[in-house]
Amino acid sequence: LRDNMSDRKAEAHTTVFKLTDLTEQTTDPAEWGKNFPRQYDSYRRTVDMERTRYGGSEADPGAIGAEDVHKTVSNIERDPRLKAMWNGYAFAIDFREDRGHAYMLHDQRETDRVLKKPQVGACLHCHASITVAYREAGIAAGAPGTLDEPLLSDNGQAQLMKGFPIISAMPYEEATKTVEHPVTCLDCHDPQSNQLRITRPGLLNGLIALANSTEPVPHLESVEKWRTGNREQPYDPNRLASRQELRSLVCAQCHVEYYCASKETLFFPWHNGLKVEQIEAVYDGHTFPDGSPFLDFKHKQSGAPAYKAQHPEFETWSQGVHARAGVSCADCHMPYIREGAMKVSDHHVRSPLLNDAKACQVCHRDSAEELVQRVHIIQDRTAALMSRALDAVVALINETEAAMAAGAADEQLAAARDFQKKAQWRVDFVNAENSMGFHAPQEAARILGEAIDYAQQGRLSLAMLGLPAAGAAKQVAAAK
Amino acid sequence: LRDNMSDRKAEAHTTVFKLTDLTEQTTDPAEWGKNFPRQYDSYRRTVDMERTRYGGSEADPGAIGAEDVHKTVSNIERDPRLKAMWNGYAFAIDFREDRGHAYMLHDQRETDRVLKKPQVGACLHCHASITVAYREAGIAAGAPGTLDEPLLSDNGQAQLMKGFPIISAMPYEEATKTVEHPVTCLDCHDPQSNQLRITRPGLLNGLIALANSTEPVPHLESVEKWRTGNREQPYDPNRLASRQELRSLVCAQCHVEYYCASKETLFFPWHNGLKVEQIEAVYDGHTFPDGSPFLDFKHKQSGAPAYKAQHPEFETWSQGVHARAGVSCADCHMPYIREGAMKVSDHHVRSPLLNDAKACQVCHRDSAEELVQRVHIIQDRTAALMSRALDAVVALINETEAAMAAGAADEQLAAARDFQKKAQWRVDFVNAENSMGFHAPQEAARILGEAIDYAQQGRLSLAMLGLPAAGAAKQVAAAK
Amino acid sequence: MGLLLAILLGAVVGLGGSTFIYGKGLSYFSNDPQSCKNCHIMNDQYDGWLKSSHHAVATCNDCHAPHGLLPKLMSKADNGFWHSKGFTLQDFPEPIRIREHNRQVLNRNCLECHHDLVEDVVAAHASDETRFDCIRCHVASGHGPER
Ligand code: HEC
Ligand code: HEC
Ligand code: HEC
Ligand code: HEC
Ligand code: HEC
Ligand code: HEC
Ligand code: HEC
Ligand code: HEC
Ligand code: HEC
Ligand code: HEC
Ligand code: HEC
Ligand code: HEC
Ligand code: HEC
Ligand code: HEC
Ligand SMILES: [Ca+2]
Ligand SMILES: [Ca+2]
Repeated sequence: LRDNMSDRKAEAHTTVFKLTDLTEQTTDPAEWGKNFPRQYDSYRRTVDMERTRYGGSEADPGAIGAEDVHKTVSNIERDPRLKAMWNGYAFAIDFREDRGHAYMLHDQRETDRVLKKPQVGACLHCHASITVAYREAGIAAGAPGTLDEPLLSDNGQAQLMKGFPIISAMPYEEATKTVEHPVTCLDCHDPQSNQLRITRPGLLNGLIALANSTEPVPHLESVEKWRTGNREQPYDPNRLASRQELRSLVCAQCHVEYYCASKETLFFPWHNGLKVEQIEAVYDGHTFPDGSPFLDFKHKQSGAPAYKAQHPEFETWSQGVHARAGVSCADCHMPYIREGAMKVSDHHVRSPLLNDAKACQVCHRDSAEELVQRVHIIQDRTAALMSRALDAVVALINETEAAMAAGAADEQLAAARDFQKKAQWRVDFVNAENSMGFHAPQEAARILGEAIDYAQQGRLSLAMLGLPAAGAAKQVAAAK
Repeated sequence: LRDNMSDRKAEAHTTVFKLTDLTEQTTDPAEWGKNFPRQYDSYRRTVDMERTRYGGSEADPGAIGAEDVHKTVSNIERDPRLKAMWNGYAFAIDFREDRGHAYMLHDQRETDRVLKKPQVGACLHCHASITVAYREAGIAAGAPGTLDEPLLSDNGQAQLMKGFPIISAMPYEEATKTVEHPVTCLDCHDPQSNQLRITRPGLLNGLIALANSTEPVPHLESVEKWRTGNREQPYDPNRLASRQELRSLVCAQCHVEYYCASKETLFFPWHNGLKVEQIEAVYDGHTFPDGSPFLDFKHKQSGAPAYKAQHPEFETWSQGVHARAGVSCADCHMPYIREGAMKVSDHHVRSPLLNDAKACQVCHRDSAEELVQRVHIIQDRTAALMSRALDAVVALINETEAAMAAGAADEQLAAARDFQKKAQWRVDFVNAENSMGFHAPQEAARILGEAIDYAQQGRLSLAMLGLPAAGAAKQVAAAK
Repeated sequence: MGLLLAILLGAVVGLGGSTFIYGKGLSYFSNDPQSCKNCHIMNDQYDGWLKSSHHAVATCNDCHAPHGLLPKLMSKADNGFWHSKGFTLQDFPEPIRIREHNRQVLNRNCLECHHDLVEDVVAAHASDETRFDCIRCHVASGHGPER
């Protein structure tokens, strides 16, 4: 047996053929593809579209966008309660099912959120291969060194961090001209060693804030370790994170809750930890540089201040048992696949259910049908609870509006509006998280339970006002 | 050393030494202990008391009961909201933390629920080794055959089923004289083959009802199989269940939701399935033999009809991922322990956390600390959500009472009372389930989310009444 | 050779004289899985191995013993000590768990056989192959789902 093995070993001792030299400026994935054809092939397949019960992606037959490419189905048309909840914010204009990485720049450029509202360059942090652009802007603004230096060198980092707020503050139309590709090899890999690396300022800053907090993060061992060691230098994943951590952190560059708009540079709100109420507390305590209290928008119908959650996949995964067990994003979304004589990471990043749950089966020795069933049970429960929560939030909004129509004063409505803010933040957090609860099933249900509680308490606070026209107001609401 | 080794080798071959003959009438576990000393030893250790964060058991230093044995701590004193929720029912008089099997008969005989309220013999179904008593009563009432025949023979079953309603209908004081031991070997084992078996009429009937329903039960394969086969004979676990199924079903003889009181013989409400709302639907549609609509009690403060849930461990486990993965109650609560060369089932049935999570480590490759942590995270989440739900239910009760005081008519209160029934049933279902959510974490959270929704809707329905004295009523409620 | 003898001797002493012989100690050094199964305590793993994907292609030692002769014997002497100590005193923690050192041995053995297949994925993180943990995902490969 052993002879046999060593024979085979002699037979095929292929390492990487370096056909082309990759540099810190090689944003074009086709160039990388010359050295790594297998990964490049699967990377390109992120253009595929196929739906699952709650995920994957689906073209909207009636919506044809730029370059004659179909848009995906609209989430706000499918569930008008979402539109009601975001009334007054750009998401009520256009919000669609997300799809593969190949589309990220295309979709951002053509969304009505960008076309119909002024947006800033910060949006590009997660929708383009942008490190070179950041560095160029940084150098132009006086950062030391040249573009040839490694991104992770001191000069490289200085350039990156200097350019980041500059590009972020530019109007979107201008900023988007500095980039060409959606996320590409350079954004996750070092061009020399090919090792995973973190290239995004948002995450680098976010992890510093998280590490400085006292919230336990057992799934991020290197953070825990840094906390008990010499804390002179701030936490840096590129120096400290293990390979296994990086297999999630590269995704956490983008799949996270963030604030980014004209009022302040992009940041990740992790100063208290990663749980929904810890993030809420950061926002509650935050003021914009101009001194005004932090908020995402004021609700058009009810006048409530509101926070909008966006794709907190990393935060949600952090609360689940998979994270605790050391299972990374890449384990499920980029599983190894066999390509001839080699095993490679599937760069066709997508729903694991579209791949017959193969990613799951190394750890779970169940049939694909059984695994999909388990996912569906979790997702169906989440969806039912979310629907309940949405009903309550929408009722609260309508009833606040009716109370306003009936002449209620702002002080009388303060409680209702505060409850709306809390409830809406929670239901939105689960809604924006794209696994329909799978990444942390019980946590998602807990959050929705709280959302329901707050929304109904808001309604109660209105009913207790005993407004003279409350009966009529109720009818207004019911008629909606 | 050498001796040791040959000992072990000999041991490995020992099977059972038959020291004494066990019959269908051997209720005394000490007799069984002669043949199975290891199992008997651990069985006797169920007298031990030790608490965990949410489970185990703890003596109440101030409450000394019969035979100078301390009672366990009172759940209704620890959380008076429970007392409020059950106002008007026996559980508001006395309800304590459960403890080991050794105490089951003792605790039932001395609870104030029995001492201060009239109860019936049906209670003994799950608190005593009672099959012999059932059979004797059956024979006396004309069932065929003798006590020597196997319980699972046709005659044995006829005797059992005939005697069961007779003893169940007897007053408790009388019925309890027919039994002597808490659950014992005979209740789970065949005295000849030692195989697991189901001896309880409640479960035999309950499984027939469940099998006749259309609810999928993937964790009970033999039920699924029976459904697609020849259905002439009703489902019978003693003929059809696999060994692994029996390792849970023996517990399902008792650790289930049931109805049992003077109005009707004990039954398990599984005609629609095992989920909380499926059981509720059975109760909603049920009428007592005397024609009155089914209910457990009428709430003393609010006048709402109410259902009381009791220990639905089996039903909850059925909704969890462990059940789907084929993990049985015995796997966690009676793990194999090595005794020399033998592996025996630990008959010291208790919280797995009291045994360093050893039961878990057979399947989970984590440290005991980590496993306990995972359990605590799940339980803490459940407890926080339950507290929220309890607050809402108690507020609803107080507000209904206040509305009554303010002169509200029954029709005006119908909605509030119905919401209370729904909410209370759900929060109670999770509360009565003894794992604080562990057996099915997301399901427990879902149920609590619904409980919150219904309770708050009930409060809303009251507030919308716009009662003249609503302000005063609110103060009454707040003062409580 | 002298070193080798010393190791063998160490193993014999470690295993404890006559126990070693009576317990079919010599077979401990063979590649026959039966020699592990001699201890009933290894029965679960043996049964699991029978059902595993590797049953036909790898024996206990292929996975659990270092693949050089000398390290192999040294490791066996060390493990032999622990095993017979555990077996004799019956004081080992259950369920039995692989120790960190042996886990690394195991991981290296996976790589030895499967080097060609996994070369690329391992290389992606420089030379730090001990951090490339095959068993994290393929825990069932040695002993099937049951372990
Ligand atoms: C244990 C496996 C597992 C892990 C670990 C995991 N995911 Fe997922 N993820 C899933 C499943 C299953 C879905 C649901 C797919 C569906 O509904 O089709 C999903 C859904 C998603 C989606 C939406 C996909 C779609 O088709 O629309 C995104 C985005 C996502 N995950 C990102 C992440 C990120 C980022 C991480 C790490 C922070 C992560 N996931 C960790 C299994 C996992
Ligand atoms: C540079 C930012 C960025 C990084 C890094 C990133 N993503 Fe994404 N990801 C996106 C964006 C943006 C989209 C949505 C694209 C669209 O809808 O046009 C997306 C979409 C997805 C989807 C949805 C696919 C579908 O069919 O709906 C999955 C799954 C996903 N990402 C997982 C991951 C995982 C896993 C990683 C890390 C290995 C990762 N992403 C890294 C930005 C990023
Ligand atoms: C911190 C990273 C990040 C930032 C900053 C970011 N996005 Fe995204 N964006 C994502 C990820 C991840 C997805 C895929 C997951 C999802 O759709 O929820 C996504 C999806 C999208 C999509 C496709 C789905 C949809 O929402 O219709 C659009 C369009 C989009 N983003 C536009 C924008 C715009 C406009 C901005 C700036 C206001 C922005 N993004 C800023 C990470 C980001
Ligand atoms: C969104 C992040 C991301 C992007 C973009 C990305 N990769 Fe990867 N890549 C990964 C992850 C995660 C791994 C696994 C690395 C590990 O386990 O150390 C990986 C591994 C690799 C490996 C090592 C062998 C293997 O398959 O595991 C190669 C080579 C590679 N990628 C090439 C590429 C190329 C070429 C591109 C662009 C076409 C690319 N990657 C884009 C995340 C990414
Ligand atoms: C690298 C290993 C690994 C991968 C890959 C993996 N899991 Fe898991 N999974 C685990 C571990 C570990 C647990 C925690 C329980 C345990 O220790 O077995 C778990 C738990 C679960 C649970 C129960 C916990 C919960 O959150 O409800 C489900 C369901 C599940 N996994 C489904 C999946 C699915 C579906 C996939 C693929 C999309 C997947 N897993 C991929 C290791 C993995
Ligand atoms: C996967 C492991 C597992 C399975 C399977 C399981 N349980 Fe449990 N059970 C637990 C844990 C963990 C607790 C919480 C113990 C604690 O809080 O100390 C618990 C708690 C309990 C309790 C309360 C114990 C106490 O100390 O008060 C009872 C009763 C119980 N389970 C019965 C059952 C029954 C009956 C079944 C099968 C229908 C079952 N369990 C299945 C793990 C399990
Ligand atoms: C004949 C009825 C009956 C059967 C069969 C039965 N139980 Fe119990 N069990 C009880 C009763 C009654 C109690 C509470 C005793 C008390 O508090 O006095 C109890 C208590 C327990 C406790 C709580 C112990 C503690 O320390 O709080 C656990 C755990 C438990 N049972 C698990 C099981 C498991 C697992 C099985 C099956 C292997 C099983 N039981 C079979 C009736 C039964
Ligand atoms: C279907 C089985 C079953 C029936 C019938 C049953 N019990 Fe129990 N009982 C249990 C189980 C299982 C426990 C342990 C779990 C728990 O306490 O929730 C228990 C616990 C108890 C306890 C200890 C904890 C406490 O509640 O204070 C008392 C006392 C008790 N039962 C009294 C009664 C009385 C009185 C009746 C009849 C009205 C009765 N039981 C009927 C199964 C049953
Ligand atoms: C509450 C149910 C219950 C009671 C009561 C009970 N057992 Fe068991 N017993 C079990 C279960 C479950 C098993 C595991 C059987 C299997 O896996 O097939 C078992 C297994 C056994 C075995 C087989 C060897 C082993 O340890 O797995 C023996 C012998 C045994 N029990 C003896 C007894 C004796 C003696 C008593 C009374 C002192 C008793 N049992 C009381 C549930 C019970
Ligand atoms: C006989 C095997 C077995 C035993 C014993 C067992 N588990 Fe599990 N556990 C599983 C399986 C299988 C899953 C489902 C995920 C998977 O496939 O790995 C799981 C999932 C889990 C999960 C995640 C799912 C959830 O419900 O949140 C936790 C936490 C967990 N187990 C803890 C425990 C604890 C604690 C114990 C002991 C009290 C225990 N398990 C005993 C096999 C087992
Ligand atoms: C294909 C490789 C392979 C073969 C062949 C193999 N094992 Fe293992 N063994 C493993 C793996 C993988 C583990 C689990 C290690 C872990 O989880 O960290 C393991 C673990 C063990 C353990 C420790 C128990 C545990 O779960 O940690 C023992 C004991 C063991 N093996 C004995 C044997 C015996 C005896 C044989 C021959 C009958 C054998 N092994 C054959 C791969 C193998
Ligand atoms: C003398 C009896 C005996 C023999 C022969 C035996 N084992 Fe063990 N083995 C044990 C005992 C006892 C333990 C538990 C010791 C401990 O955990 O400290 C054990 C533990 C192990 C472990 C896990 C603990 C560790 O040290 O990593 C592995 C792996 C293992 N054995 C493999 C093997 C292999 C491979 C063979 C055959 C080459 C073998 N054993 C032969 C008795 C034996
Ligand atoms: C003595 C050589 C040898 C050792 C050591 C070995 N393997 Fe294998 N393995 C093989 C052979 C031969 C096959 C089957 C033929 C093939 O496809 O290469 C195989 C097949 C596999 C497979 C595919 C079948 C399956 O189980 O899904 C996996 C995965 C695998 N090995 C993982 C491992 C891991 C992990 C280890 C270490 C714990 C390991 N192997 C140790 C020789 C070995
Ligand atoms: C993150 C999880 C993960 C890790 C770590 C991992 N593998 Fe795998 N491995 C997989 C998956 C998933 C497959 C299935 C690929 C497929 O079906 O296309 C696989 C397949 C294999 C196969 C079978 C290929 C075939 O189809 O014949 C072998 C052999 C193998 N792995 C060996 C290893 C070895 C050796 C290591 C450590 C160097 C390792 N694996 C580490 C996930 C992993
Ligand atoms: Ca999608
Ligand atoms: Ca208890």
